[in-house]
Amino acid sequence: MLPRLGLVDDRYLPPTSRIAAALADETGNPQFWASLGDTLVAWALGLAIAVGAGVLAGIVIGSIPVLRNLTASTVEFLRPIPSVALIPLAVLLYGTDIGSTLMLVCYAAFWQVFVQVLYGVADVDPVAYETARSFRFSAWARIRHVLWPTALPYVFTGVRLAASVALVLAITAELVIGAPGLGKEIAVAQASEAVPTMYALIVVTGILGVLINLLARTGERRLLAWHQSVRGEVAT
Amino acid sequence: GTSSDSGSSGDSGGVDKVKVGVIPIIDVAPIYLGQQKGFFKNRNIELTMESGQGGAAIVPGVVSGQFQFGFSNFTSLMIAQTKNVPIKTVAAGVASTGEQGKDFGAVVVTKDSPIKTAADLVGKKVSVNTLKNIGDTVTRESVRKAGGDGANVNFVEMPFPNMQAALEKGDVDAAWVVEPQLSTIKAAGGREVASTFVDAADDLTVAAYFTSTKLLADDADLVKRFTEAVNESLAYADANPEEVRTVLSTYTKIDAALGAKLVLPKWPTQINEPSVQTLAKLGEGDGIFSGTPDLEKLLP
Amino acid sequence: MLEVKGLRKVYRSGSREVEALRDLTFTVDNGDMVCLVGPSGCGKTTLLRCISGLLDPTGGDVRVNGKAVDGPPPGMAVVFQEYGRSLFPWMSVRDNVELPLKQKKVARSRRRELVDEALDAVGLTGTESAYPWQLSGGMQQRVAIARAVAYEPQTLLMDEPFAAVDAQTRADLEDLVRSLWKRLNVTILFVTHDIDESVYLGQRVVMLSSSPTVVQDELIIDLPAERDQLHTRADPRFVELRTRVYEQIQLAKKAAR
Amino acid sequence: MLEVKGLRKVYRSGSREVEALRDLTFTVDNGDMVCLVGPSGCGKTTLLRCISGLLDPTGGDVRVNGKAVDGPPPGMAVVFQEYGRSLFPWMSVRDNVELPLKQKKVARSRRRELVDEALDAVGLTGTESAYPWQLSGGMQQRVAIARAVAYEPQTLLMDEPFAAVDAQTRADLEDLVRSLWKRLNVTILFVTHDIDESVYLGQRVVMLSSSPTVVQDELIIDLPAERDQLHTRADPRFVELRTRVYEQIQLAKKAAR
Amino acid sequence: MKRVLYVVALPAVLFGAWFVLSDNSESFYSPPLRDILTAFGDTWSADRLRADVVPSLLRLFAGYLLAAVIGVALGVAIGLNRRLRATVEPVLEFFRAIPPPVLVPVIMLFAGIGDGMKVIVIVFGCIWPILLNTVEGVRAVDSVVLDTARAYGVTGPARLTKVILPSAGPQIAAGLRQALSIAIILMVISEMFAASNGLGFTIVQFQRSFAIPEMWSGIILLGLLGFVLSLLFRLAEQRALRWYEGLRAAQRQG
Ligand SMILES: Nc1ncnc2c1ncn2[C@@H]1O[C@H](COP(=O)(O)OP(=O)(O)OP(=O)(O)O)[C@@H](O)[C@H]1O
Ligand SMILES: Nc1ncnc2c1ncn2[C@@H]1O[C@H](COP(=O)(O)OP(=O)(O)OP(=O)(O)O)[C@@H](O)[C@H]1O
Ligand SMILES: [Mg+2]
Ligand SMILES: [Mg+2]
Repeated sequence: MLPRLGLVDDRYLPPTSRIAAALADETGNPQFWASLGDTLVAWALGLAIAVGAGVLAGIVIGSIPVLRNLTASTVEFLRPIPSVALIPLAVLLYGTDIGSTLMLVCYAAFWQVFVQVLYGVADVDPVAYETARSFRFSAWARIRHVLWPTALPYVFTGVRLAASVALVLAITAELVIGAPGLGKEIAVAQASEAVPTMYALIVVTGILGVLINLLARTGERRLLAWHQSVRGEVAT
Repeated sequence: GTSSDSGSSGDSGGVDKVKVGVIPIIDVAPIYLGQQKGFFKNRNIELTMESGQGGAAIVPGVVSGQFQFGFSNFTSLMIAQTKNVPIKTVAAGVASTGEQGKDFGAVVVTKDSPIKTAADLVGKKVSVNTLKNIGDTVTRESVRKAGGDGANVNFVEMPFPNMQAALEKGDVDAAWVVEPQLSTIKAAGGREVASTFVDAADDLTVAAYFTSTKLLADDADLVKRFTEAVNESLAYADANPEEVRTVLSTYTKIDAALGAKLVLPKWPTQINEPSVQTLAKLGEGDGIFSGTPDLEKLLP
Repeated sequence: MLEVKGLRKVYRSGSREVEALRDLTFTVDNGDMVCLVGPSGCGKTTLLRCISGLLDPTGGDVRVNGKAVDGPPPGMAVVFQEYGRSLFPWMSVRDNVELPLKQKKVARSRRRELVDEALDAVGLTGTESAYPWQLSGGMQQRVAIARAVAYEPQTLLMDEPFAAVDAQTRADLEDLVRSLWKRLNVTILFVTHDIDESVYLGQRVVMLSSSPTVVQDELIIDLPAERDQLHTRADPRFVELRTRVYEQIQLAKKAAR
Repeated sequence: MLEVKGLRKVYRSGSREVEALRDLTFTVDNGDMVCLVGPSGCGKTTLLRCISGLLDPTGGDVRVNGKAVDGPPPGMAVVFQEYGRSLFPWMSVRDNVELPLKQKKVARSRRRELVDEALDAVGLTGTESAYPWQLSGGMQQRVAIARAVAYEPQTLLMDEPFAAVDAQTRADLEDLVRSLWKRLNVTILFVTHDIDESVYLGQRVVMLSSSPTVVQDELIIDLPAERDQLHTRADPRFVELRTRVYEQIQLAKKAAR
Repeated sequence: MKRVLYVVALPAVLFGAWFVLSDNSESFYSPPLRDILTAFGDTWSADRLRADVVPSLLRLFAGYLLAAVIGVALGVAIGLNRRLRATVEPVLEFFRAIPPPVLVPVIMLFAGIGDGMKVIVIVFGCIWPILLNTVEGVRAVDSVVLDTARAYGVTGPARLTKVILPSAGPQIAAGLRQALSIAIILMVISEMFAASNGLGFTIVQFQRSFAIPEMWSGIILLGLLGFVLSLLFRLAEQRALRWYEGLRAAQRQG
């Protein structure tokens, strides 16, 4: 898939070989690894917080109709506010450390999970839910044993979406604010006319994305063996 | 703490930790060089550079106390000033070389472009990195000086690195660029039609280091030491261009070949007040400011 | 004691309005086994869902042991007509049966025992670790029955629980329900569309009319308490009773036409 | 003509392996009506899904009119055991019945006619615009039957199609299927767990053993072609035949234990 | 009536709290809400709306619709075909992980700096939730439903429009909904580059020129825009998924 990038070749879109060379160069650079580390930390931390908060809020709000109705308008109001527009606020609160990146990552990734969970909770099979009710499952047990498994496929989609949005935002924030990380390296490369290096770094972000998805898919196959979508692929 | 929770003061062993918000471009080479040379350490300042994209990102950092100092072009600083953002410059940042055709910022066109002089830019599309900022002001002035109608130029915003491609594809008719893109474009056959900083004012001071008025009030001594250190760095950089070219590779990714060809700016230690006044007037004329910048308040 | 008084349920959705139950009144004493028969679509499932507190009636009253029902009452188990969807596809058969017991805080060892017994009783030993969707329709239905049986409820509501199993298994399950009833003194309300089954199982059969639904007739089954598949079904009294029920249902359907 | 030869099906998923069908061989001539009985979980549904080309067998052959089956053959209709899930919840009852006809490119007016007739035949006139989930279990099952009936198939596979309807409706539907069969000369393979039903309906009854499944026995039903609920069921030959089937199934189950 | 109350209650409380709490704010970057509201009135005149908001909206719609069409089409193809999924997924994940702001320069190379570029940026960013949800939704179609369709010869386009899409509908809707707000975000981001008008451009311009109340008013306008669009979306969704809402509500209401 890399050659595809090389299809249109110009000084601005250097051929794969030069990108690869630049990539090799970068891997020898401790600064690169430090930046990669910074980005990954911001990403993982932000994602963890966002997923935790998103799932919690999604289940609580999704399963209580009054809350759902009450918050719907506010959610729709807050959601499209671009994280980018929050940059001044983030800088104000956290300066250019990891804190601002984290805040932006959390904000953007949260909605991805939250909305998916809302839809997942709405998808509970009424008969299954009534079965649980008739056996007088406690509220917690209903969530744990009925709501959660039903919502799980949605959660997975949400997490996969959030994972890449988090990565996108981590890098964008670094790019725009200049917090340490891959994004900053890209910005510096861009400003320095180091075109192959820039693409090498972009490729790195892409590869990160692929790895992250791989991880999510593996988890999904483990946890969703019972689900229709996985079932069909496992059984005869 | 005097100014913030994360940064300065805390006289731990008499050393002040100072964060400076900079844009990782050639203009700030002196401060990196000065750091290397120990000009700051000598004055009990432990320096960390934080990069930000342009004044809009750095000014808030300085105002909120995340950075103690920042680097920004004068137009941005004056815009902030007209909005009563509490900041004050503390040292000169970078200045034009003052030589036609040999400055670090210019308007360029492709080799075979019909545009010969700045006057031909009238009615044309010119790219700048930021709209309503220093780029358009100085370009308009170049057009005016060449006898054209400065108000009648169409500016388009795009990042510097994209300008060469846009120019060659014909998306824009001309591009206002600074180094290192300027050298790259020229090397590819691009032609310079106006040295805009030179046209705008004699020895224009383009940018400056600044701080918040709060820090100035709280810790005047630190500001004083910082100013001294910066001035020493500026002077050193101005005198040792080769060392400047070397230090570039430590904080940018400019490769050595390109680094050797770059036109370096001037780094005087004094802010050229008349040139800033001219810049202010030009900006006001072009409607960039909402009021008249109060240079008294802004300049040290 | 289970009391249903003047129960009425109207489904409304958009412009469509269906009066599923018009006016139902009957009682089931504690420890009774009552069978409910009625034409398809007459509202049996609706009635069961109202009794189990899963559905709010439009009018009338449901009381369990004197307490108005406004949610599933304790100690009640339901076997749903939609057995397939009432099993949790993300759990193995064992977990499906065990989960309600966990909720009831039954000790682990006792749980194990109950689950094994129940699965054995419905003939499903050996499928504990399979997922419900790996089972045949009849097996799924038996899992649902096992779940209710293992729960050891005081009240058991069953909605056509043997619809998907073969004749022989059905007979076995009928005997299972009767022995459970006798052993634990459970109150059972049993919906079926098999007239013979209703007579064989019940102490009483309640017949519902077709929509709009009222109680068409009630019949005391005065067969001996000891019943078995061979003799009871051959008993002339049995034949007589089943004919009575059959006639009533015919009547109910005719009235509707 | 429907030929099943040496059919074998093993379900594999992870470490679990179930031999649902071991070795099945039988044929159904065009225009025949064959009933299939067997204990719960013996593989009747699996067999039907193999015949309809929805499932690839592990071994053996299925041929419809001499052509090996490798996908649903044209002109075949299936009534699924999981009637609830086989209806499309996003379509009204009418649309559910009509969709296959549209696919068959039946003209609009004829479609209308067929749908109305089929819904009327199963007693569902008046529910055309309801969604399936607004119907009772029995009604849903009848929608599934109406869909197959309206399709006017040459081959009709039915998997316990009357499990959820009451006795009276069931009798009506049995007669509906017989009249359809006679009128259109359809080939019908009918899975049921009701022994009486299998004898009443079929020209032949195929009995399956319990797992691992083979054909246990076949029985020609030599009752007159004109059957009716009252007289046929009272016929001594009917009673004799049903006893035969019953015994075989007993045997099948015993063998398994 | 009750519904209106639901819609306005919480926002009213939040705005009220903001108003009161920020009233004495000295902070340069978080001015009192009073000032922001004043700025809102002054800033978003009819002319401004026409000059900046309308072009933004046009780009937004173009990008969103394009993303919806491509996302659903591609999603169905990928969801239905296991082999295709195995080959295409890594490539998609690769592109999904690349931040749109980084890609803008690359996209500019192909699409220039006009509206086309901005629309592509929007498509590129907001296609992912649609695509992913469609894939998952299609994969999760009930097997009995699929069997029924096959058995009755419901194949080809009818299978798609009558079976697969409706069944995956709820999940596709989830994706479309998420994409909507991402599209708005990307509209802003795309207007940060090579733009000379548009809502995003204006907000960034305010931010750069330290017109903080105006910038906040722009953010509020964005929020309002998102709210109105999602309201429209909700209406459309309710129409398209009537069966689903009914199905779930009917058995839940009791
Ligand atoms: N998807 C599957 N995966 C694994 N095993 C399966 C699957 N489907 C069916 N089986 C197994 O195959 C066997 C036969 O199942 P099938 O559904 O064909 O039985 P059946 O004769 O239709 O039973 P019933 O009368 O109860 O519906 C059962 O033991 C069942 O557990
Ligand atoms: N969710 C619903 N929305 C609208 N109408 C409904 C709903 N559920 C049931 N009904 C209607 O209520 C009536 C009674 O349905 P119910 O399921 O109680 O019948 P039943 O006696 O259980 O029938 P069966 O024996 O066929 O299962 C039917 O006419 C049905 O159409
Ligand atoms: Mg029912
Ligand atoms: Mg079956």
